[in-house]
Amino acid sequence: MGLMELAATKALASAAVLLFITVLMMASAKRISTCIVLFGAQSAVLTSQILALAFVHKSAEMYIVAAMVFVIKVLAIPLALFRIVERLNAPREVASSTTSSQSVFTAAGLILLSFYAVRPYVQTLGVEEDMLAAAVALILTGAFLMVSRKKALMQVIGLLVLENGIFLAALTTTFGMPLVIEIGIFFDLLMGVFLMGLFVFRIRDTFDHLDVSKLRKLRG
Amino acid sequence: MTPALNILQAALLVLMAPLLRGVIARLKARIQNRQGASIFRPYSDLWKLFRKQDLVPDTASALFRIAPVILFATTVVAAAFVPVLHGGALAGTTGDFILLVYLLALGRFFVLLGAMDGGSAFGGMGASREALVSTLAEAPLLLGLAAVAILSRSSSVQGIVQWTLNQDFFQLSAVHALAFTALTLVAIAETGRIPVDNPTTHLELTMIHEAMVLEYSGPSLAWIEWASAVKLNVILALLIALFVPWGMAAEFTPAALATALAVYVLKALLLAGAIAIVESSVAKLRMYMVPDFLGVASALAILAVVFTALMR
Amino acid sequence: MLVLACRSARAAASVALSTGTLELAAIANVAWKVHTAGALQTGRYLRADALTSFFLANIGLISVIVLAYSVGYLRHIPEGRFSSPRWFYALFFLFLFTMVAVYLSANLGMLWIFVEATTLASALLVGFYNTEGAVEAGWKYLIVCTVGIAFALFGTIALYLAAVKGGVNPESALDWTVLMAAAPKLGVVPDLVKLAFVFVVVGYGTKIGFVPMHSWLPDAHAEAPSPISAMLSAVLLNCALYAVLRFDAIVSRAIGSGFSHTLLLVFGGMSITVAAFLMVVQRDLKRLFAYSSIEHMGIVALGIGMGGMLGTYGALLHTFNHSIAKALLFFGAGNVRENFGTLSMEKIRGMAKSMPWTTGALVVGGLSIVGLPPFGLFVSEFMILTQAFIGSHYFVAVLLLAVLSVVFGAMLQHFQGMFGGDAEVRPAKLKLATSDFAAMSVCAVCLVVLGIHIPQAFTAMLHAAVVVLR
Amino acid sequence: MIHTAFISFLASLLFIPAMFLLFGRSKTARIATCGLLLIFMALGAVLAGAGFWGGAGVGVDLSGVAPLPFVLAVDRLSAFFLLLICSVSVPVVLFSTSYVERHYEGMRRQVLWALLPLFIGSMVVVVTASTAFAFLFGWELMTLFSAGLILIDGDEGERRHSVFIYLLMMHAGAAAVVAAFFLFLGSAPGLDFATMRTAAATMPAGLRTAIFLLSFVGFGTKAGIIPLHLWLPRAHPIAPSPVSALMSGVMLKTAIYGVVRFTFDFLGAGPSWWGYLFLAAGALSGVLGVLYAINEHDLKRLLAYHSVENIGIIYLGLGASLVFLTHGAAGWAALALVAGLLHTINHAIFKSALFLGAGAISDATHTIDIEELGGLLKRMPVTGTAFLVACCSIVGLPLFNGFISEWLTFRSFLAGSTLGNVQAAIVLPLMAGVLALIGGLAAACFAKVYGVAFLGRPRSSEAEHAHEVPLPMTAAMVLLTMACVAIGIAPGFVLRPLGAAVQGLVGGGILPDAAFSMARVIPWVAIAVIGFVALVVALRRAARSTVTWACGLPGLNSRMQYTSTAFSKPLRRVFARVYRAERTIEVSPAGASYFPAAISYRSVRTTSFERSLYRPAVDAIVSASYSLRRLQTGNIQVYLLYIFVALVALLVFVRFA
Repeated sequence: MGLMELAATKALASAAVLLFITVLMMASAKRISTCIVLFGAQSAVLTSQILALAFVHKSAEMYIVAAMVFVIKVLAIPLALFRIVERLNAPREVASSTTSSQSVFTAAGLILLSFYAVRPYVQTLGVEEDMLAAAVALILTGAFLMVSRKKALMQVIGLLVLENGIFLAALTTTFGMPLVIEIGIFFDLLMGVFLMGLFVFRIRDTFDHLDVSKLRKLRG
Repeated sequence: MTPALNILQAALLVLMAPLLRGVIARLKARIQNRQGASIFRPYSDLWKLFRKQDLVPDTASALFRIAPVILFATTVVAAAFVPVLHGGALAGTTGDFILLVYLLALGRFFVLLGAMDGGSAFGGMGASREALVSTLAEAPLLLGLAAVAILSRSSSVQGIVQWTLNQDFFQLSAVHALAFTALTLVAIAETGRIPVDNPTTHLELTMIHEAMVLEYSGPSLAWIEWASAVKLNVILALLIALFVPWGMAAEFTPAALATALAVYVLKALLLAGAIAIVESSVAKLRMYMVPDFLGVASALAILAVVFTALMR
Repeated sequence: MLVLACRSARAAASVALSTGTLELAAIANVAWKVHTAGALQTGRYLRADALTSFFLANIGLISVIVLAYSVGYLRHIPEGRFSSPRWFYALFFLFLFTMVAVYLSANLGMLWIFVEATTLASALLVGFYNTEGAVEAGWKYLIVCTVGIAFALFGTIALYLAAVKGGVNPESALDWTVLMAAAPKLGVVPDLVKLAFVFVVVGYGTKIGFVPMHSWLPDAHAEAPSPISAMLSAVLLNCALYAVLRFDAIVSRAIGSGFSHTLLLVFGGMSITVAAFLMVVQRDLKRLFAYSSIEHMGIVALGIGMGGMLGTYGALLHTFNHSIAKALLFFGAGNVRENFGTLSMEKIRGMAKSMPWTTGALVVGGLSIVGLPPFGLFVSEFMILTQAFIGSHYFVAVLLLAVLSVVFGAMLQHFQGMFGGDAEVRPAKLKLATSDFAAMSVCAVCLVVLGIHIPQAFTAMLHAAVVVLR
Repeated sequence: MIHTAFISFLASLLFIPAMFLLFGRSKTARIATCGLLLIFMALGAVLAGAGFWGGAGVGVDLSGVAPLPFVLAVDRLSAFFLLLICSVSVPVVLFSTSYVERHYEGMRRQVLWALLPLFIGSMVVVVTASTAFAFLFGWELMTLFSAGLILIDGDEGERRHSVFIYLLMMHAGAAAVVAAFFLFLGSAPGLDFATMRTAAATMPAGLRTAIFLLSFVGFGTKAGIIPLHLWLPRAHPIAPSPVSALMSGVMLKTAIYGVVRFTFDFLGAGPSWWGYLFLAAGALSGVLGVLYAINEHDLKRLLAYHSVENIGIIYLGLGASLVFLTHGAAGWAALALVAGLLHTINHAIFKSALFLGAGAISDATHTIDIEELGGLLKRMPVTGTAFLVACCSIVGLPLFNGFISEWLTFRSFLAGSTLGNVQAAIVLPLMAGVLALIGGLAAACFAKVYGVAFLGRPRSSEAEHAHEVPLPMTAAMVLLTMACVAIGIAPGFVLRPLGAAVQGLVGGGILPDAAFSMARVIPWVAIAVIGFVALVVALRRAARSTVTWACGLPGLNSRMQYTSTAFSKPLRRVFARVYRAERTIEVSPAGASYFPAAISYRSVRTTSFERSLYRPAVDAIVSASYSLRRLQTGNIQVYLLYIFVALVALLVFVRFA
């Protein structure tokens, strides 16, 4: 048991750091597939996180949540994204509008910003500062990815990261929402990814490219 | 008694009008070292015209012949507003000076139309010029009259005159001086005398009133000529009554009336003389100088009105 | 109703119509129950109170009309993947179902789930034509709205957290009734509540189309098939608005109405101003209508933001009027597209001659959308303005009046251009289907009725709905 | 009894259009419905007369039906304007019965017939409304229906632009009116006129001023006072002539009604600058209106500009009344207000007569450009005579109604000298000069119109072969001209009830006896003039017809006549500053100064208000729109950025506020 305790506490302690690392790497990544892997890793960290919490709080619901996160975010979605990348057989780099070094520094800046942002709330909420900061950091970087990356798929991934962040925030602050709600959210997420995949194909078919920054027919 | 007298003095204004014309013409002739025609010449002219047959242009409508009559009628009615021999007139207290002005305007409006009914360029030209002059004369005329009306707190000519009779000449204010000058200038324009218009010209391009009535002949022309004579007379009478009424009969004894008549004739003669001198010594203005001429009148009239407020 | 939707997916228009009428009947039933028995609670997650029934009435009416119109509209659409009448109806009913579910959910979490679901369900409908524009619009719609909704989720969580901190039992800390009851307790963590509302208003505001989160709206409305544009503008926006209304009610109870209402006023003001100016320079008919939707959502936001009985009442009435008028306008736009093959207003000329009935519809819709009598929007805008002056929000009032004039100018200019003159593009002279005609005339009649004499039952429903919000 | 009559009158204005739309195909049905409309209009006139002369109030409360309080009530003021509306629309409808039949067919005719009663009905609602909702309801509808009636004649090119300007300015004006109404809500519980009246008494001065200014601008836009007149000369001429008659004759008057309601009934006496504002607006509109009119030769445009002028004269009366109120001279205030209101109804009568005349002319000659006309009096004697009377009335010559109201205005200006306040004692009498100038210019203008259009020789073959219009049209014009003469010769019967009507509006001021002095003398003048003329005409010998004197040369033709442009040249030259015409002379072939093939001369005039007031505003709005348009880049990443920025901004706001 002691071992488990240790693992759990270790997991809780180290999770934030790991998440920051994934974020930074994602910012610097050049290939879409790398990003997908990183997203999977990120989700895995989350899973461990939930497991640890579940163990600490002894709540059965959270085990289920953990399982769902693992199945959907670590396995299903990354695999699906890989399939899409395969089938698209389009150029695979992320086509960022910023150089990777810029992106990394921006991401770092966003992490610091998130620490600064959550500071006032930590006392009132009584949660670990670094976890909340990590959540906000995920949200911000997710947003940053969506704004800076031109590839349709990268926007999907950015969105997923953002969603991870929100999920993490929910987790750290409220130890998860009622199970039904969680399930519903996951369902929506799955459907969303499915639909976006669909649209990615449509974009490919209609425009012969995946560069969303070129979708500018509708304006004014 | 009074109504009869009022009718008499109105009739006087109407019937003596041609005579005044004759007198002015005679005086001018004398000043210009000419023999000049008899002062009764206008009467014989009218008589001649009335005996003739009307000639009406084929284009013209019924209005062509009615217009002169309306002009004459309105002028005659206007004559009923002005006290001559005593401080009262046929129209009495309701003889509103605004109505007086607008009656003259009514007549003029129809003559303008009559002129344009002729269908020639001259009629239109004359009408257009007359329209210009009368338009610009309207405001100073009304303001000048308004100034004295305000002083006397009465809007009827008779009321103004009676108020003035109760003042003595040396009490009269700057308002009177200003209003008088303004009205004199307007009167020149209204009656179409030099320097605004030349009643005796026969050069179409320079004439205003004459061009307007160029198409008229016979009785219609007679009505117009007579009406303009009456108009001149009425306006002179108005100036006299408003600004130098003294000498009017206070009571209705023959003696008083006779003196009043004599005094009036004297004043009229003086004014006629003044007109004659001006007309034989001043050249006619170019038409586009006339607005400036009337602008002076307007300025004076406005000053007169302003002073009525400032000097109480 | 989900079942119904599935079945009708394999059925023809007739089934769809019958389903629609059934659905309307069901809604009427619910509304009646609510009207008689007050709030209606089934299970933990489904609930219907007066506000619900009001919006349900709205959605029911519009959806049936839209169905009637689509029958005529779908006569000729390009065949393609996912784009056939059956798919249309299937997705339509899915969409409809999600929206009804939004209104029926008793739980803010459920609410969020279903609002997100509406996006997913309608995304394919927006991209229905599979043209470049349609795909582009669909993508933007999907991404932008999902991001926005994600923020709304964060806001919901924050509120949940606040409730938990306020000592509400975590199991029921998302239930709307519980929250309303326990709202004062939430006051202990005001910062958190404010934070929550900010995220919620930005999130759902994206879906309502508040400036500056409105960017997806014109594209989606312009590229979707006209019936769907009608649904989006007339029903979907109200859905998101409904969510904001619920949150606003809770937050107002928790920390006083000052904060949330100020936010709404700010967004409303920005929306009407920007939308009005953009309407002046539109070239595409449906984009014009889309911006006018933004403007009207802004007006509603102002009405709620100013609060007060009359303001809220007027705002709710305005949502109803607006949806009818906007449906009518989009129907007209649909006919225009069918006949002229284009929606660019420079190309469309001489409508008054070539298609009188549609012109009539557009005139009625246009007059009502700019808020002139004898149409419903005049009444509701009158109420909102009245509230503005009663509450002495003079700035808002002046802004609103000015904006209304600009909008009027824009609409007038565009419509005049289309009605008069001689067409370069020869209209196809398609005969107006009776179903289309019926749909449009129903809208017109409703508008006039609401402008001249609002039925007693309806007023009662509205009053009940307003009471729910305070 | 009277209530049922009133309600049936209102109802008729709704069901008659329906009848036109349903059965309008058959001629007999149309005629029957027109007859019905005439009857109900007459009924309305009778009701209004009962209210105006008898002071019998009548009303109907529809609040139960309408979504917001909707009450119609006829007090003396409303009755006066109701009388105006009905009594003018009777002849107009009569005129239309034959005009519309001759010029329109099919659906357009039916719609025209349906819109006409609706238009009249909306105006009735406006003048009888006693709640804000009812008033604004009618106010907006009035604009819409009139626009619809204009659009009956099509929507091409210039017309479209005119209608656009018309509707846009009306909407902006309505916005001001709405604001003026709602500002009462600060201190009034409701928006029915009674409560507003009581609330206004206890209102802070700033609020009163705001309401005054808003109502002044809002109603001024409708009334077409300069510089808010831009729409008027555009919208009135392009409507079908009977509609122009209604718009110019009646619709503008609803604005006068509104401004009287607000300024006199609700607000009452205010600071003296209120009155001076009215006087300034009146003077400006009067002088500039008539000057612009002189420059026109499109008859209906010219008449439209004269509407501006006459609205100016009405405003002069109202302004004088306000000044008197400020200085507590209630009696004179009553006189001045009566002057304004009397001119309102006078203008309604003669202006509609003139527009109907224009309609008759266009019916007979298919043009309203007076440069194409001439000699019409011989060819259309009845129309010509009626038009002449109307001209005399609008010029304000004695024996005609225009003179009475202008004289009353003069009278009130003179009375200004009795005020203790020096400023007022100077300004008011000077306004008499302005009014005189306006009168003189109007006389010149209508001498031109009548002389060129009806006298002399015809300038086109259409005018050459013109014929008198059918009976209903002539009858309509004759009816109106009879009214002109009746009021002009025996004004007493209108003055007394008017005095009673305004008594409540000017703090119980009794109409002074001076108001009636003209009523005593004018009949005698009439007898004298008319009698003399009749006598002479009866006794005189026949005339001989000859050719016009052409300096002895043969072949005088119509092109040698003075044209309208030539006639107005001297005045245009004297007032050149006002017009600022942009002249262009093109000689072709270019540079051939001696023997050019052709010389074309063009003189464009855009009023300086248009140039310096309206253009910049519109340009500003459009450029703003284009710059906002750039925000919608079409790049989804930018869109997302907007969302994030908005969020961050709000978070910062929450954090630091």
